[in-house]
Amino acid sequence: MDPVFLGQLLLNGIVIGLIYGLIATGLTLQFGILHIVNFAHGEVLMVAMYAMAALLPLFGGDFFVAFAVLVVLASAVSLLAARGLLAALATGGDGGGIFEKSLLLTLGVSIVLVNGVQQLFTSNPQMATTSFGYGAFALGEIRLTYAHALASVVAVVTFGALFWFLLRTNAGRALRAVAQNREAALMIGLDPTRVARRAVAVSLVLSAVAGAVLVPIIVFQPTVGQTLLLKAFAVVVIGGMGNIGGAVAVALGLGVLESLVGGFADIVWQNAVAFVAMIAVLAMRPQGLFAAAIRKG
Amino acid sequence: MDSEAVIETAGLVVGYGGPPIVRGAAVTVRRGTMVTFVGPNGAGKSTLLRGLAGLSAAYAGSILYNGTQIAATSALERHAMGIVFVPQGRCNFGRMSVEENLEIAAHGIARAERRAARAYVFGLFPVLEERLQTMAGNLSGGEQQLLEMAMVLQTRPQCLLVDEPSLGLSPKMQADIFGKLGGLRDAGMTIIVVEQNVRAALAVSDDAAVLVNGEIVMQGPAPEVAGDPGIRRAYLGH
Amino acid sequence: MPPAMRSPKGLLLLLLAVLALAYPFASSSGYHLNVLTNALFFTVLAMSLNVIYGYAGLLSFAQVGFWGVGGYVGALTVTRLGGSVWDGMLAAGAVALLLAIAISAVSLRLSNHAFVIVSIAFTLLLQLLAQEWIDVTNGPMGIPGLPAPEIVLGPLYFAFDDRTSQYFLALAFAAATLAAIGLVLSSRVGRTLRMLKHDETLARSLGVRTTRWKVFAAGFAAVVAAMAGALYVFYLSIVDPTIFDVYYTQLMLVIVIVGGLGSFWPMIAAGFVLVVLPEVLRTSDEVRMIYYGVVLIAGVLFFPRGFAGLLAARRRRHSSGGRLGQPGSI
Amino acid sequence: MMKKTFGASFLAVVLAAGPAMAQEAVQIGVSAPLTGPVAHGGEHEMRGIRLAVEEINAKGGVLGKPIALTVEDNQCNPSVSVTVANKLIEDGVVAIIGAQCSSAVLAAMPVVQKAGVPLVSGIATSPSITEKAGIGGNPWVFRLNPSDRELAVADVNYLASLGSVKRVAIVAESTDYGRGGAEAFAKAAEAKGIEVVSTDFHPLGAADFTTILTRLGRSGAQAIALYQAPADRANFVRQKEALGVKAALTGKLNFAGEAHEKLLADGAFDQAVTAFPYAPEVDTPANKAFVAKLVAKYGETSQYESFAGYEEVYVLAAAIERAGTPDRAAVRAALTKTSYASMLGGTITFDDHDQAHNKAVISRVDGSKVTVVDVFSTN
Repeated sequence: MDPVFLGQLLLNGIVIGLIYGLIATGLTLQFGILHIVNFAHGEVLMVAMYAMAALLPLFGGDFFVAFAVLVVLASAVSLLAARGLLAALATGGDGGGIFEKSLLLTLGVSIVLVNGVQQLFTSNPQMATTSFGYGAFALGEIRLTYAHALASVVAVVTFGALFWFLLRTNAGRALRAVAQNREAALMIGLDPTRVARRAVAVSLVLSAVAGAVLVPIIVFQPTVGQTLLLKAFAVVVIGGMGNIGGAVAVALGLGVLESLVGGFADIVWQNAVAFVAMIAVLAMRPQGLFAAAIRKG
Repeated sequence: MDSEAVIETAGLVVGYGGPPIVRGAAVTVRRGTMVTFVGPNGAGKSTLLRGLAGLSAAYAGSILYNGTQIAATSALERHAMGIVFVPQGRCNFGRMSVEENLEIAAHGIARAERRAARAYVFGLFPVLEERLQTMAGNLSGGEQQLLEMAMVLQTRPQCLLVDEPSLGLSPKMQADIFGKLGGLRDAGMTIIVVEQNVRAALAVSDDAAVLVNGEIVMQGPAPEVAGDPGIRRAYLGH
Repeated sequence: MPPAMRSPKGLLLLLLAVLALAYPFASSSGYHLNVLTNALFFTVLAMSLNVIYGYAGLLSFAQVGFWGVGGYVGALTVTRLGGSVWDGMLAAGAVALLLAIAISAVSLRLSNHAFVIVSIAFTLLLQLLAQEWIDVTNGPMGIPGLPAPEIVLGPLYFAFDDRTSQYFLALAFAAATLAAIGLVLSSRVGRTLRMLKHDETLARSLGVRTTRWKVFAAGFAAVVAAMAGALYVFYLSIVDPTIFDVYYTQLMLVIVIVGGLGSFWPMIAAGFVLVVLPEVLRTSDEVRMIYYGVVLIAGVLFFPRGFAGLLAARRRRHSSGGRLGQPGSI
Repeated sequence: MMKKTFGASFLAVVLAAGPAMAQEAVQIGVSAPLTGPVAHGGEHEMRGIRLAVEEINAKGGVLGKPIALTVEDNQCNPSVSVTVANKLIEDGVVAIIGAQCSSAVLAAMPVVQKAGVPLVSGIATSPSITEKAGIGGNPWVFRLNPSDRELAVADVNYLASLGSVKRVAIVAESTDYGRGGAEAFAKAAEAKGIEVVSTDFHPLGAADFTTILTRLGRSGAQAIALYQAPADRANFVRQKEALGVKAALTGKLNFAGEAHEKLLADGAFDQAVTAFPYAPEVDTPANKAFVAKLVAKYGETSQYESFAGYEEVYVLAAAIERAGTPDRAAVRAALTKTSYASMLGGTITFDDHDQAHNKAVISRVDGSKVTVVDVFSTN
């Protein structure tokens, strides 16, 4: 086997896996803490991409400045959105609980966002140029574009910050606490709504960060979020609904596996990898997967 | 003994959104005493306890806490007032260490006072200090019960509500738990317990209330309740 | 539900039936017939979702999957196996039934949430299969040129190959299917399913084998959706992977929410209004989709019991002078 | 009681939606994907269509009446396409133009045949449209554009004439368009002795091509033939450039649209060769004028879809004028005798299968500069 080819495939897979991971950890947080599935999670990423594309020219194509501004904006908007979502989920209804309600509401939000953005910006493919253009590192014969490298660094730093937050801060511990045992959280006087709001806001920012780092890599349309969301959804299911570390590991594994499948077999099977794995896991280890869902439902 | 009522309910109707489960409960709990709710399965003991904690809904009636009406307050507000509820079963963060569990439970305590709070619960339950780095989920059932009590006791609650503390524990462990609860009561804490092991609970309780079918059918000093022939037949095995 | 055939309602029903039957003779508009035919199909499809979601309380994203499976099985039965359209519909129902039992039996053992997740994964996988299993499905190109349904009875021959006859065929199919659903749901079965949804613990304590009933609801809903899908592709004359489009899921959900979960007549009304209204308003499609999205959100938030809930509230006000607490008829 | 009012209002609503036939205008229907994954194509087609209609109406319309457009979105979805076709027919349109996606055209074909309404398509490329249309089939469907088979032959012939390309890889989207194009290219390449080293189909809307590119970079392919939707193609080309894969691009390319213009300016299309039904660079006075008008109106240069929309309207309008009546059958008959001077040069006429075999434009790129090498007829 050709080590350069293999190395390049592995590297590509890791980068893609890291980006899947950014989206999937957000979904996982929402499921783990609130037991909801957010169909509009991909649209958060999509809106962030459009925002990033609008911001870049304002700062002369300087990715870092635009990125910083985007993260600040996204945090503010996410807090508001999280508050709105939780308030909406808390309204009385007959639809069979918060889980079903979240699916229906976020599906509605997703439809409105995709079509609204299309109405505003048309569905023309958007391409944003950044200061680092098409440049790439050469590691021997293996190439890593600046854009991919940057996405990887941002993802790794984000994961680091996320884990630090979850493991070392009181707010992060509270998040894990509510995810692990809502009743115990109440027992010690943690406010689950406040914690949930924080979790949703963090997860939306994660998705926005994923969108921002994708801008220099891919050309996008209003539907860009939907394809990526399906992958992230598979990652969350395989990774054990609500397990952040699991989601990151599975995302990386999926990225690498897809890359290898694309490199050595037919490219159409790349998409099948996620779904076949999901079905296999559902068939073989569903109880492990749904541990969190069972507790609630 | 101070006979001032810490909790006093009147005409309390409690349920979980559906039909009422506890109807017209009038309970008085005096400061620094331990009260046990006894009754058959499904009588509404836990529901009443959760009603006091704010975890099930009060449809009607009043709950006075130190003379203040709290029937409309949330569980979190009651927690802040010092009414703390320990649910039955394993109610800790199983995938975190004992230390993390204690740390997170101390979230409401000022940083400067945390060390003292920690020392206080280690004094009560020395075994936890030895198990500080163990995952909570890997502790024995009894140790987990101790951990949960330690978690909530850090904040020195005024009123401790415990649902089935002896569930699934060895007799030795049960005795140990009731001993600790008795000690806390002796130190001035007001405690309400729902307990299947009626004999052990009544042995350390000051008062008891008997629920049947959502209504309180008997209430009084624990020895009196324990001495009632009907109760003896139904719960004490002779 | 059928609020019994008390005479005014029976009369109304008769009037509606006459209207439906006479419409093609009164209007020469094939376009209107097409819209009405679509409304018939989508109302049946939405009603199938209502069976599983509105009655049994299981939110399913698999209905569009069964609808698509029905389309493909129907088309393949005719093009590959030389069967008739009717054979195709039967095969579609049979395959959907087996699939529904398989996925619901596995997932419902775990939880209702697991069922929802599995239903999403199921539909995604089917769409992937339709797109990539080219040897069988002809991939994204689809299977065009499907024949019109026909009846051959000895020397008698009739083909449903124009819009009027196709409208009548769809009308017959919808009437039969909706009547069957209505009968099943107004029987003990419907009551059992509703009890399951409202209080599963109670149902179990009364000796109801809850999982078995949920699997039954899933199977029933799947068969209805698949047979509708099979007939629909012959009406279109083509099946391709877009039959799994999320658009159908959105439409179904909007109809079910607007009609009112677990309602019957209000849902049929919602099906017609929601299919016909956008055509009448002639809005741009982005705007129409936004409108569906907003209706979905508003429905979930503010009218969780849909038309049916509003009707019930109105009846209560009118009939009992503000007496509350009377259980609604939904 | 509620049901009665509902029934009555429903009926009223349906009746009110009756054909809004304006007696004073010639109604032409447009079926185009205005939402969904290829909506940008629909938008560009509409630009050409609207421009042509404005021009014709400014000169007095057809048959002395203005043309009125009824535009419906088919979402590139066959079932919606059927609904749209029925709707347009009931609106009383003389003919329908567009549909754009092959599967949308194929689904609409039986509908227009049954109703007897001409359908003029300028973009859909599936060869089965040729098989089904015209002699022995559906005489109501007319296609202006060359099929991918014809374009692929032209492209390969030119590649072969360069002599430098012996090994080619194909990358195509997994749709009727992509698969049809890939198959046609492979066949044409085989005939010219060019080796196809690999064929990759990817799902429409794929975001990441690094894996394919990594493999292609090591496959020894000297050129990569692309049959992809514009967004996917832009993604592919951008990532190819960033990964430094050295192979010329070919297949069905164009350089219109913001993303592609940026890529072209950045040199990402250097050495590309393509046969396409249209290029804004084609140096005929008619095309230059057309491009100028579009740029003036929309601030963007012409895309293939705009060109196709424009010529669809003109071909149809000429046929209506020749028929002397807005009668559908008469217009169909007039369409078969079409002889329209395309803005690319040459004359559009329909063959037995109602295919026009319009011109193919062969372009090559040097650095950032697109040169039209040849414009020739594909029949």
